Amino acid sequence: MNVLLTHVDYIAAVAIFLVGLYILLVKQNLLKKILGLNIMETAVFAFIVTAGMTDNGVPPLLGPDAVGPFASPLPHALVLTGIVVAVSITALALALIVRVKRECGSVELNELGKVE
Amino acid sequence: MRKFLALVLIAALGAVLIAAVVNLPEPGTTDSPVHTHVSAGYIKGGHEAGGADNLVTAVLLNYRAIDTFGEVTVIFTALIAVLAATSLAGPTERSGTQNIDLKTTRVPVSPVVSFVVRLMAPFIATFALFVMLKGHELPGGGFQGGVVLGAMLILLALFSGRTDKTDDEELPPGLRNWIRAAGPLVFGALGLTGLVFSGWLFSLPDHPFWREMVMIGLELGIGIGGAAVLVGLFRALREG
Amino acid sequence: MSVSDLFDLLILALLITCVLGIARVRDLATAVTLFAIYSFVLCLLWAHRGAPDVAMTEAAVGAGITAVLFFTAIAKIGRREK
Amino acid sequence: MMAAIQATLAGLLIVAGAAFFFIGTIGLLRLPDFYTRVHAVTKCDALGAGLVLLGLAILAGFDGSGIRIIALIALVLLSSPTAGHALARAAWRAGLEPWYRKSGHVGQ
Repeated sequence: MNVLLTHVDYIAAVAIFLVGLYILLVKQNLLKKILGLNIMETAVFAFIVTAGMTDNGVPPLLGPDAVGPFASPLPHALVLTGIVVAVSITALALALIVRVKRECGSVELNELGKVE
Repeated sequence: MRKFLALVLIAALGAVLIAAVVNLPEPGTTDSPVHTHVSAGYIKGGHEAGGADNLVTAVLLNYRAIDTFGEVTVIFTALIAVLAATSLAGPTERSGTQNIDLKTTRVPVSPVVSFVVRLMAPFIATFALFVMLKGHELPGGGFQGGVVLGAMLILLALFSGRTDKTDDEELPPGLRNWIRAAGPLVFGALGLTGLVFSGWLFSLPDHPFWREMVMIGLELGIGIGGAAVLVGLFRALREG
Repeated sequence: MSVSDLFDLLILALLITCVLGIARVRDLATAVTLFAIYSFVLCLLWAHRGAPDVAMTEAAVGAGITAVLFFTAIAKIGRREK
Repeated sequence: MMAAIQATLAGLLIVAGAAFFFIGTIGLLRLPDFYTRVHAVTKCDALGAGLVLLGLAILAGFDGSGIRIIALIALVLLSSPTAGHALARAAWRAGLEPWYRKSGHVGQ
């Protein structure tokens, strides 16, 4: 029980990830699936940033009067590039969905099975 | 049935993930591997070797420069893919599937909103430039300033673009394409400069002044190129 | 259990509420609005964890650009999920 | 003495701002239709956030961060009413009818 309390940040990230996976698997609307994918991505980012934090939350800025312990800068840099790539992926997926709607007239996966 | 299978899969995956997660070191403790392994070296030597007070910028532009180069290439490639997906003509334009119910009447832009957006846009642009230029000392950098600038340009395109015409670009197409490719181009050019002067690809010069200039150039390239890519994504999606 | 921990727990509870709301609603525009709220709360969490750079990016991208892209797509494909 | 006055004033302003947020949230939950809810929330945003930020500016003193917080107040006072206006206008254009009292002995 104690370990659940100390690791509540990680467990919340896992819970958000699983809800995102549920949306991705169960919902038939393609745009809803992309929302689920985005939720999974942000859950992973939250997990990575949480792994690199320190208790007092000092950002990794080495000013003249900065005192540690600093949060680890490597997860921040990875997540930063990840966020920008995620928005590019979202835009590409949305463009494809709009194209699917234009070509087939629907964005529901169970209706798309009947097209041709 | 499909829902049941999905729930079983998610329950199994959740059990595995939680079992894995509770065995990790407690978040926030400073003696866990994430703090002692690589990051300790970055924090100790970051100012001298990385050349920036903001260690995130140092990691992005110096320690992990090849990652960042790949990343600006990825977003540029995504823009090309979106342009291809939206603007290339399809094999056959199906008749009868055109969505008539989606022809919404276009609401004219409120003059109040338009005025406030135009009033605030220069301030947002100034903030974005500040974030880019001071990214090696304060929180900020190329990507951060780039997304702020991109959000501002999308706001302008939403509220003050000519809504009756589809092509409302401000810049001539030739210049626009060069600016959209600014991230990979500037990064590649400055990386090659590092190869010429110090023998290492993507290395920064040793002289503090030139090092700062190169970092500012990289951040401006990433930021302005990223903003142009984001606006391009939005425009392609809106017109496609 | 300090004030900082309570703040953390409150933010995590808000995040999970937003995500469950996204899974539940049938209206796509509501789902995207909930996703923008989720991104903003997440940005608060990261500012609290010592990651101001990531928080700034997430505030501009998650709550701004991603939401605008989703709404642009919804305007083309309709807002009802069947 | 000066510091005590500063802290008291800042605390009062922040509590007043929080009270406005509270009232605005009650309005969001209790009011009957979209237009009245937007009205309540816009008030809460502009006045509540403005007062809290003013309290923080007094607490920070008249130096770099204080001036930045005052710039933030100007931004909030500019953007929050605009957002409320845009929301209400979009709803009106989309054809959402305002709420009227059903029994009809007032107005109507």
